[in-house]
Amino acid sequence: MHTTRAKRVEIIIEAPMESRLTNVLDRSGVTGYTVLPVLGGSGQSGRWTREGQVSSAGGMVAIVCILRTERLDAMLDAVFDVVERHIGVVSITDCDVVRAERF
Amino acid sequence: MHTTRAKRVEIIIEAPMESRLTNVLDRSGVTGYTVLPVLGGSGQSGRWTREGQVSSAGGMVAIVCILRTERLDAMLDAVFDVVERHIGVVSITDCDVVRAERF
Amino acid sequence: MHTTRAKRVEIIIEAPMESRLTNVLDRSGVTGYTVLPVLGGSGQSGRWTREGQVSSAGGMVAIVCILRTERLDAMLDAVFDVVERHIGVVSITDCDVVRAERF
Amino acid sequence: MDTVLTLAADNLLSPLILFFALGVLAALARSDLTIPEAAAKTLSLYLLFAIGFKGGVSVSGHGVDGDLVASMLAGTVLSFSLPFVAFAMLRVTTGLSVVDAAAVAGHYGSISIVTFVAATSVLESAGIASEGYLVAVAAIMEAPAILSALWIAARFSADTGNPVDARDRQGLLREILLNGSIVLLIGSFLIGYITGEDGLVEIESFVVSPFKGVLCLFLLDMGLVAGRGLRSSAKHLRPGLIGFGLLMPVVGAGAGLLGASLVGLSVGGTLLLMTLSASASYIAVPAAMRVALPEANPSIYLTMSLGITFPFNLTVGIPLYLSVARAVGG
Amino acid sequence: MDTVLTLAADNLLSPLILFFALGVLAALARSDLTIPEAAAKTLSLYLLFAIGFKGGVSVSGHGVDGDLVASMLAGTVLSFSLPFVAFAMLRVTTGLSVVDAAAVAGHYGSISIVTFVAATSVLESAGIASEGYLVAVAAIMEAPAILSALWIAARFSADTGNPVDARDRQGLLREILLNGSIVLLIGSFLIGYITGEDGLVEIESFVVSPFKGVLCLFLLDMGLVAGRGLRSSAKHLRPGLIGFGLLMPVVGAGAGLLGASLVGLSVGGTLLLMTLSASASYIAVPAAMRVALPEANPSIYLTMSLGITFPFNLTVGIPLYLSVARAVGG
Amino acid sequence: MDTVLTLAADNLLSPLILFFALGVLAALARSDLTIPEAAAKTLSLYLLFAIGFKGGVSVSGHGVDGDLVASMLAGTVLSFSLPFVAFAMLRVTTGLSVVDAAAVAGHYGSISIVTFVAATSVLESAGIASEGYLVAVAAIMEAPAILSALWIAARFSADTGNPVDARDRQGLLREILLNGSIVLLIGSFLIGYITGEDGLVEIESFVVSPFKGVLCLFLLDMGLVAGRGLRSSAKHLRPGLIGFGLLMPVVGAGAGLLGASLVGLSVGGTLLLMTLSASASYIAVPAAMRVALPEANPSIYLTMSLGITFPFNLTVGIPLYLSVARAVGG
Ligand SMILES: Nc1ncnc2c1ncn2[C@@H]1O[C@H](COP(=O)(O)O)[C@@H](O)[C@H]1O
Ligand SMILES: Nc1ncnc2c1ncn2[C@@H]1O[C@H](COP(=O)(O)O)[C@@H](O)[C@H]1O
Ligand SMILES: Nc1ncnc2c1ncn2[C@@H]1O[C@H](COP(=O)(O)O)[C@@H](O)[C@H]1O
Ligand code: NA
Ligand code: NA
Ligand code: NA
Repeated sequence: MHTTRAKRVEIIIEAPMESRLTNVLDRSGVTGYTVLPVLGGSGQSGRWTREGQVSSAGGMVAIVCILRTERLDAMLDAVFDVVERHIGVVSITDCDVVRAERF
Repeated sequence: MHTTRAKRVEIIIEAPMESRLTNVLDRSGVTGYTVLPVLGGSGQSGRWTREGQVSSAGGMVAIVCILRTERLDAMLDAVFDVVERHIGVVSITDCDVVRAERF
Repeated sequence: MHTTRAKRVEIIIEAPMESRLTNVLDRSGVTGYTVLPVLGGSGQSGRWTREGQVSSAGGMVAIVCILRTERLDAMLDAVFDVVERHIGVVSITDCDVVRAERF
Repeated sequence: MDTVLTLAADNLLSPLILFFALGVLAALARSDLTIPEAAAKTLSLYLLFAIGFKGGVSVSGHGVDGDLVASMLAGTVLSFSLPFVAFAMLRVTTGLSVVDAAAVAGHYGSISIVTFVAATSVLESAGIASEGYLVAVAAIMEAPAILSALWIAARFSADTGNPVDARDRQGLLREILLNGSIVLLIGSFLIGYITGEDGLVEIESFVVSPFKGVLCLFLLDMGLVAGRGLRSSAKHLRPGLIGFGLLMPVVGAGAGLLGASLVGLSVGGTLLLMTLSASASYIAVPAAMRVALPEANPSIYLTMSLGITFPFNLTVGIPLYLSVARAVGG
Repeated sequence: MDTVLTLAADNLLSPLILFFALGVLAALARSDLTIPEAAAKTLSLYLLFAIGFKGGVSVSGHGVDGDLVASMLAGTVLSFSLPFVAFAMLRVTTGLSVVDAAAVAGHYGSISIVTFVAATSVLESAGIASEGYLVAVAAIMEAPAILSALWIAARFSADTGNPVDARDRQGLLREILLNGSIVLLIGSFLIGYITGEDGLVEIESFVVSPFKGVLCLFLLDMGLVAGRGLRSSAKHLRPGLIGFGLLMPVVGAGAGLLGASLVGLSVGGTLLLMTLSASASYIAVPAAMRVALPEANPSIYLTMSLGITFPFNLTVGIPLYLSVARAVGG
Repeated sequence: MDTVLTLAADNLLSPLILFFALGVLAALARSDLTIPEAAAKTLSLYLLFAIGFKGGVSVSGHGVDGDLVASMLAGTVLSFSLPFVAFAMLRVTTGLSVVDAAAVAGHYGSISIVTFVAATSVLESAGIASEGYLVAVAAIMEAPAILSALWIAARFSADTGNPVDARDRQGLLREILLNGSIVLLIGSFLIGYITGEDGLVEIESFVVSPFKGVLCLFLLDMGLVAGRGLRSSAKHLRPGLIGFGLLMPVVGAGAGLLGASLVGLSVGGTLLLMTLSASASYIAVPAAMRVALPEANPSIYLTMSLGITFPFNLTVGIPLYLSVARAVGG
């Protein structure tokens, strides 16, 4: 099956920032992204867990975005404007996709 | 620790197709897969979110399958029979696994 | 944007083992990890699904940990002490991170 | 006519409608008000549980009269045939593709259980009795329309060679018939029938007393979903489609009226069969269509069913059908 | 004997059992009916909350008599010792490995709170009183069996060198004792005891009236889980295991009867202690076993407990134990 | 003073407080007892739904008197101004940074609806009436404090150049005003007002009877969250902060008393406005602060609000405010 190299960016960020980040993604020209729930985690700001959160302020989400390599830099710049001042982690992986014209 | 190269395939597909896809995976000879929930996303068919869905028709799931490289092609062929006509995204990443005999 | 190579380790393990595994991670010197819910899956021990579980004994979670390459071996050793006797899958992927000093 | 207006006005100011409207407005205003998915599903399970059980108890009280089988039959015929009517109307009045039109048509042959419940609660307020077994008719009307829609799509569409292979087709049929909401509705109906009044007494304060309040919460959620759908799919709502979404329920209600007269249902029962025929599915059919007719655009059928026809029936439709049922039946 | 049959027949046609059966059938037929995980957990929290609270109120009403401590002691002894009986039986009648047998044995020493609740509701229907503090006995019986199972596994098993290190062992003990369901049950019991009838009046329409309906919904879910378990684990169900799953509850009930006689419980209390001893855990113990005895196969113990023993107690067991308790106590 | 103590003692032994305490203890003891997130959210939606609706019905009964507008105004002024008081106190008594102090101050200007509900239930037990429209005042007091906090942070903080750009600022304002809990509370209030007693009769057994029981369950969850917060954020709780968390509610209650006197509220209404002013937000404001003031440390404001001030108000505060309200009003 014919595949093409692309990038998979995974962003873990606070739930209240989700809509801001996806707005930025929409504007940065990526063709899509997927939001996954997160149960809990640990980082510089300590350990947390989703269960029994009265407020959604403490929760996080993971956003996965697959995009063509040439779009990566523009996307990262856009994302960092939002992520910078917030709790969050960004990682980038090489991947292969089928139907490259979609990305 | 001794590790072996393998492939990690991530498929994002509509929830109503989950059982069809996992049936196909079972038949294609992979040794396992994991299904993760998805909260929302955006793509060619627009933006959607899981919250408050009355019907499960609109939701999506992410399926992660780790498999030996030599099984990849057979697996992708099988998967595409299902994914093709449906909304969905497939990406493939190189990975390393321990206990390679499991995959 | 300046990025640095790192490792992304993904561990799928039974929910009752979550706290043991994250304790081990904390002790092994990683700077953080994220826990994602899992809906279902299939492996050597058969197929299972989360819905309608009366007990949490059957559920699984996915733990993602991004860490500097030089910490990988110590981390895998620590993790395997826990995972070995339990149902679970570990995969390691190369990735790039920004703000490498965090990991 | 006077009664229609009074009824409609009364109906419009009931908590049920108002909570639905609150949901629509909140979604249109982009409020972040949401009901968690697990809660929405659980509310809907509760409604099916309660309505099935009460229906069964009511049949156990009044006994199974000969009309039950006739009503079941009428429901099945309506569900099978309405998609053809809807498909013809859609092809004439809108520019939808064959596949999209078939998918929408399937929704209008099937039923909306919440619309049914809303009609029941209008009957209650008006003190009009109805046949308890119409719950079972509701359950039986969910599925046939799906088969009609698939047949229409296969028959009139050129592009799909052999969309679903034999193994999947069988699986699909089983899925449609063993759909969770059908199983729960029929199962609770049977349990209600078996345990009768004694059973009802035991769980009355779970299935009867809080029912309307739960329904309000559920309608709030449906309003949120409908509002979000309207906002994001406004572009699909060309006048032809909107017209169809308002006309088709009236046509369906007419067919239901015919069926009810043939069977000889009471005024209450007539209203319920009219409402079932007039209503469009938004739970079972969309899920089936994603699997069986993936080329059809879900935004279209979900918006039509939930954003146009559901509120129409809830506000104008049910009072209208009731006054017709009364005129004909009384 | 006549009474057993009548009781069993009555019991079989109660909504509780019928909804459990509906769940089993739906799962066996592969319907996609499911209760969301969050809802299932919440229903189970509700049951613990309500049953603990009502138990505490009832003790506050009748006062703490000397039997309370004796019953607690009896429960603890039963929970500690039944796993040894179960283990011996399993090793003789089945080919299970030491670890699997130990894990299963742990489940049968511990208790199933839903079985307990079902017995309570049979008592209510029959108008038989019981000691309120048996809820506390239920809570106390959850944990000791786990320790026995671990001890058995460590003692008789060769392959596991030192399965759990010291730090983890301590953690494990704390986890077992501070298990969420034990904490909620005991906590609600104490709150019920402290606030007494006044407290009950305040929250009666939450913890009393809808209780049975919620229980029906929960049993539907348990039926779904049991049915799915039976479907996927049928291969593990050799005759020896099935036999054990039917015999062990009767043996347990016998031990419970002995304990009840020594303590001098009422007929109702005797039934409840018998039921506790007869029932097998499917919430607390499986979770503990995954951590502490990961080599044990979860399909075996979950299927045994939920697929065989739970329905047996629900349908045949409880009426049987009640007629024995009556014969002995009356 | 005697009454305060009696009231406080009564209050301390109510199921509400005891379930909160159970949650705190369970969390401190590291029990794995948890309420699923979806359930916690649904319980909180239920409380907003029920309290808004009942408030609206009560206003529809008593009619809109001139005090409504005055009370709304008083609430708005209180919510706008209390953050300034809190900020000044925090800067003097604690070493918090400007941003952290502004964020905490925002929480104390806004309100906690559960504290309000607890005060309502104390009024009910004591048989004291209150103005139904205070529910609407509660809703209106949620948001202004957030704006004050942002203004304070922008005014006194050097480090944040232009934290939020124009587009985001607008979005933020809309988000704050259309926050789900405000929309649901106001919406239910209006629906209650429109449908009046007739509407209440229809859904009474959903919004009235089980209310207190649901509140117990919700308070259990809040106790768990508060306990977890205390455990993990104990290091942030320096004496100055604890002192602020206990003093600020009393200061707020004083301001509320002043407002209530100016408006001329009844004793019951005075207690409620005092309680609103004394309470600190833990749902709406934290979410807004994460977006608008991400530099502020969430552990600090959540622990202050939920771990110190909420239990203080629940146990000591409300009885204290009631006896003051009585002394002044009677
Ligand atoms: N090294 C890491 N690997 C995976 N997830 C991480 C890592 N560091 C932080 N996170 C996630 O990001 C959240 C915030 O991290 P922090 O800003 O470091 O507190 C954590 O709660 C984790 O969910
Ligand atoms: N580039 C992408 N990266 C990650 N997820 C995507 C991407 N494109 C689409 N998706 C996911 O796949 C779903 C369907 O995509 P589409 O078929 O393009 O509408 C979306 O709702 C997303 O959840
Ligand atoms: N090859 C695989 N790819 C992805 N996930 C897997 C794979 N094998 C197993 N898993 C996950 O790990 C769980 C336990 O696997 P096992 O121990 O093989 O039964 C399964 O239920 C899956 O969720
Ligand atoms: Na219809
Ligand atoms: Na037992
Ligand atoms: Na305040």
